[in-house]
Amino acid sequence: MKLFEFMGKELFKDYAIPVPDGRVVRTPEEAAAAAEAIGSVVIKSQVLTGKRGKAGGIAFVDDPQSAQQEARRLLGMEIGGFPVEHLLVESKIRIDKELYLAITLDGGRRCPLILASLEGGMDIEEVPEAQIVKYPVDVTLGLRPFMAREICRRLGLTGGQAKAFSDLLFKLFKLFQEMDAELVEINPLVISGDSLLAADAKVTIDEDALFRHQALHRVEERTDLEKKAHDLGLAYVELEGDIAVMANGAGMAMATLDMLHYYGGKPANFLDAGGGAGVEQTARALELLLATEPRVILINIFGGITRCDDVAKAFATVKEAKDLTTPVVFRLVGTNEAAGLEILRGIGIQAYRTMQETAQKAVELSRQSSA
Amino acid sequence: MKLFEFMGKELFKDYAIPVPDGRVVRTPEEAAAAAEAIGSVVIKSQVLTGKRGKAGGIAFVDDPQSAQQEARRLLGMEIGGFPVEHLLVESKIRIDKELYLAITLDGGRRCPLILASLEGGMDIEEVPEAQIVKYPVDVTLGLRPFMAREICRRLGLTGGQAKAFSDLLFKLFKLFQEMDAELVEINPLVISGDSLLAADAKVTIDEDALFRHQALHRVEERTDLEKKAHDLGLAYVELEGDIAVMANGAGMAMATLDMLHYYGGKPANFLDAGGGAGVEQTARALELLLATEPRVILINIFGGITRCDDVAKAFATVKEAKDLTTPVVFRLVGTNEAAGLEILRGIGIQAYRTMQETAQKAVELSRQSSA
Amino acid sequence: MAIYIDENTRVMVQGITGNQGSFHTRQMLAYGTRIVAGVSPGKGGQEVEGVPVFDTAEAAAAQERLDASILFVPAAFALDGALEALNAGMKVVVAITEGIPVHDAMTMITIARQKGAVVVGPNTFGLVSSGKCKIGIMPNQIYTPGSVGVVARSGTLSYEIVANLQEAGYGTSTVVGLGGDRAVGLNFIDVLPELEADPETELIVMVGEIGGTAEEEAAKYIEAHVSKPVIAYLAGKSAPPGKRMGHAGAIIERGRGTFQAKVEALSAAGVEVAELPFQVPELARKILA
Amino acid sequence: MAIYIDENTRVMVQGITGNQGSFHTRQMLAYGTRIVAGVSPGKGGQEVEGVPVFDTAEAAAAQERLDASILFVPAAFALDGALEALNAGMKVVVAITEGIPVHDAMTMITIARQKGAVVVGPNTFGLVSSGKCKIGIMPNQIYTPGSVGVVARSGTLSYEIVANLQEAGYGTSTVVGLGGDRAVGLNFIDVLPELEADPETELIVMVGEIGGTAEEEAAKYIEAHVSKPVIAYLAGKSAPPGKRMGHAGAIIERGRGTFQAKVEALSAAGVEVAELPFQVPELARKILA
Repeated sequence: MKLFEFMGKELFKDYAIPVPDGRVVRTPEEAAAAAEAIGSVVIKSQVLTGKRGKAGGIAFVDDPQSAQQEARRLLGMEIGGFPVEHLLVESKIRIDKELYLAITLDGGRRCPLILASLEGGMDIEEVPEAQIVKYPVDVTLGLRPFMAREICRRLGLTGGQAKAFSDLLFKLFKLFQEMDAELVEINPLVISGDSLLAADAKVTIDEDALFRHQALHRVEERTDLEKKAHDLGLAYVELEGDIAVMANGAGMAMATLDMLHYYGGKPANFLDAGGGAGVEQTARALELLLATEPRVILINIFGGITRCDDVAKAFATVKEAKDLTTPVVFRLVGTNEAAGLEILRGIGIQAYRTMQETAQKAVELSRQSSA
Repeated sequence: MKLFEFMGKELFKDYAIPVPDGRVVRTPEEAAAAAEAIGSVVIKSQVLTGKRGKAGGIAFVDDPQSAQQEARRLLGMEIGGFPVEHLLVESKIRIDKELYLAITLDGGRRCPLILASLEGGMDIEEVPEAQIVKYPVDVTLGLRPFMAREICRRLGLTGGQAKAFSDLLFKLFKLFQEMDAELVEINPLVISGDSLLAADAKVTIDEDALFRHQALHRVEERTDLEKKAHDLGLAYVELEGDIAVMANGAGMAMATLDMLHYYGGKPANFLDAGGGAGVEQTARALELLLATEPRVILINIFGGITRCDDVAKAFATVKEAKDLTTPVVFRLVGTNEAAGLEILRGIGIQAYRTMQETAQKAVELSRQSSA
Repeated sequence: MAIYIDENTRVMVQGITGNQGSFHTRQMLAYGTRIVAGVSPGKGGQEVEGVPVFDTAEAAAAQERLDASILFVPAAFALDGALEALNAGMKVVVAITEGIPVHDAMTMITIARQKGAVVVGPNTFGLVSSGKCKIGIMPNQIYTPGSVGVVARSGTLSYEIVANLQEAGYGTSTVVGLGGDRAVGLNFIDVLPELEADPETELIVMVGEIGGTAEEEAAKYIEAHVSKPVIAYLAGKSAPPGKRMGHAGAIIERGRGTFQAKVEALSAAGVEVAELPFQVPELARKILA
Repeated sequence: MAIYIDENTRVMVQGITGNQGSFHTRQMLAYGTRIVAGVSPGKGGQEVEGVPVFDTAEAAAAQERLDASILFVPAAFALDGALEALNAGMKVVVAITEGIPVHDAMTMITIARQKGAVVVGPNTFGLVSSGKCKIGIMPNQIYTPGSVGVVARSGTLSYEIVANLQEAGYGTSTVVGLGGDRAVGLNFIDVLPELEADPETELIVMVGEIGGTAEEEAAKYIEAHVSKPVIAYLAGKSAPPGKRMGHAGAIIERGRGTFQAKVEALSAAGVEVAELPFQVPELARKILA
């Protein structure tokens, strides 16, 4: 779960990581009041995407009137598909140098990875590898002073700056671990003399660990439909095509989409009904798909733990209840296959045996109905 | 550093470990006031030694007047050589069962060791081994829920009691680690229904870690002389004999005492002047010894890192400054031995080469001067 | 000879009294797995499918020699369960549980490594030494002994491929499910050396997907160290960036983890990359012919 | 052949620019120890006795192959220093520092074990492979090669005994200082198997003292596994209970760690216990004659 910059900075404050003086506002009038109180400010659109600077989502102003004006402009914007609903009005800070500091997860090493560079302020992807210090931290050791010394040495930081940097690094690492973060990123981390200031804050929290962080405000990145699916315990991603897809297993669902693409079709969604879904869950998944009003529905079930008869039963129920007219292409193999096929035949559906036949048929039908 | 029971219980409260309602008092009047406020109470002498119950250091009273009377009696006692200066006046509690719980250090395994038994209330040394659960905890794992479950299983605790016990165990382990404890012991740990109460508290903090616990009140177990030595960075233990001993190295000092005993002598102290003591430190150590007015002084130096000439020089200086008349038996071998012996000869002292000659001579002299 | 587990592996089931636990205990027993103990706190003394249940793993280990454990415990308690198994001496811990916090996963994996043990998963279907021992939740009927070693990030997709292979007449030596999470105990590069060294394996099939760099690392490893033929199928070619495709690990982020990068790396390492799942047996036929 | 260290051991000194660090670097170099790097934060680029100084152990390890480290850092920073050395790949870490919090000692020892390394000490004089390599603070002149392996809890007392042996014509193979603290990386039972297996060692001398149960455990081990003759001297026969005799570990508490218990256990295991230090060479003469 990505946090807005202002939420990340609230967390930073909890961990005594210095951030510029600032306020979150939702209206031009509040922006003016904030500028009145703070003085020269920078107004930053709060969106869950990068590159807002390049998109014109940041404004520097010196008086409340300009603040109001710019805030109005920003609140009317959409950046990377996200409407701007909050602004962070912050004190302008003196910038001697911009560093980069992040902690992320290293799936290969299965441990937190500290990324630091003296070249901050730009996208880290644009910084040459040689300028980036990468330091993995063994989770059973945690961050230790000797590690901070080594990172400072590699960066070339000494004296007061090294001390301030290490101090901040320890706080950030603590936040990373205690808050179950997947990513904490400060870019730029601003040097003002010997002191450091987090000018930006990107924080992503592990959704699977949210149960440990009840106090944390929930940020919703999902579309309404995706949220509904999530609440049902289903993995669902909205796409832009016309063939609704349901498969059991994430890899199977991805492979089904790939095959539709391969044959020239356009899937409307990714939906993993789960490796061992029963009647109830399958029915819910189907209802969800119908709500998107697709041209064709493709159901691809390899029954392992999932029982084919359960899926067929669920489908039959939903079909009847919803008086389904959308064409459905079914593939049903594996555990209790015969019983499942029998049920489908009973409602007039002839299932396929292979993924490729299924996909080809779905693409064909989607073309017919769009013609 | 051993803590008084009332200090241990203050720590317990910091860690939300339940203790009986109570107050520390220093006068019979305060004891009466405490009893007035609390009701039926137990008054416990606060001394840094066990077995105070058997020594009559605990009283149960039901009214303020008896509290005052008993407090007066207790405050006049000495238990195991310790005068009673504080009393803990605590609410009497209902006791369904007395358990034992401690966490100590296992030097063999180099890890904390949890000791628990359903047989509490008596000295743990008196409980049969089979009745004691011993559970070592890997320091890099820390205490984990599965460990608490296993301990409860071995104890035979279930349901609400297991839950309460585990909960308390986690708090106690946290205290043990965070406070750098060498020992935390609750005996008895009282079961009152499904809730648990620490009726006693024995806590020993690692002296070497006190720098991390500035807020902790210092308890002084040392004699004045031992304290003075400690402040000088010397390991010193007061003994009851008449031969003052200085040696370099703890093992060497112990061996010297042993040898004096072997030849029938009585050492006045243990003093480790350090493995690499210089002129200054050696002089301080000598001055300390003189303050005890021994009959004989034995100095046993095996110069490794310690330089014999440094020791001789220090001795000569102190001898002159203090106009030393006490007989001194010197053994000086090792690094810069010749120069050291030369200095000693200059002040009329003939040093020995072996420990045994030195010890025998010191014993002989101690007999002469006591005759 | 087999890798990780074999017919002598003695297995403990954690969470054996739950729905999933008892169902899969029955399935695994039916496959021939030697399940000798179950753990379920507070249920010690019971039996599930004839398997004795203990309150703790230590209690179980005191009664039975145990080599491996399979975890069916809720995500919030999975770290504790895995550590319990490791602490009781288990050398293979299969974490079926989905939705384990990634910090917990990193901790269990790191501690396992320190103890010379492996965690399989989390969010894995398990692993099977065909005809000998299945520790997982996959359908029994598709794993017949053969010479193809399979290592996969996803469950049903690998079942599909294994079933296709079976239909084409190719059995499997060992099939390992890596798990769909961001940090898993075994990556491709951990399993590849085992399959390379395994005399029962003649051909290696990798089932990968978008997200992370496990396939790219595998490609480097294969180029340098693997002499056996390798076929790969990768899912997610058509997935949009920035979206998790079911698995926590299946996401293209900041330009990393793309389908193209993985295919290029694997192809450069001499791996045959199948475009569609059903092509895997066709490629196998060409190679093994 | 030698145990733990030998003439090829490449040593790093942590805290090399301090008084103790530079003094003992000189002494160790004089003994012939291959000191190839020093660490002292902020002093990188300097030299001490010709040894290059680095800011961090990782920086040193990037320049030099390193096998062992000796720590002269203040007690409050010793854990960090030990972990730094272990993390940089050192397999032997000698912690000279006195007064290290015991929880820190347990942590460094546990982590060392997980990494297949050993901590010697804390509060040790170090260890020496006579004539080959000395990593410690003991006087150079008393360690001449020979066939007596010595393992000791205390420093100067072991110097006394080693010097007595030397005077009597017996050199030493390896001398290991366990350290005087409550929790140390090596106990008698860790070193005894090494000395038993070491072809250079014919006779083992243990220098023990009151406190703890290391000698009792050693006795059990010797009875079961040590075929070489063992002589022991134990200090503290006359020490009163409840008082720490200089070493944090030298204390009789709750009836544990008494002189009598140790002597009885060792005698029962066939160990010759000397009553006074100078008897050790006499016993050695009898045994080796």
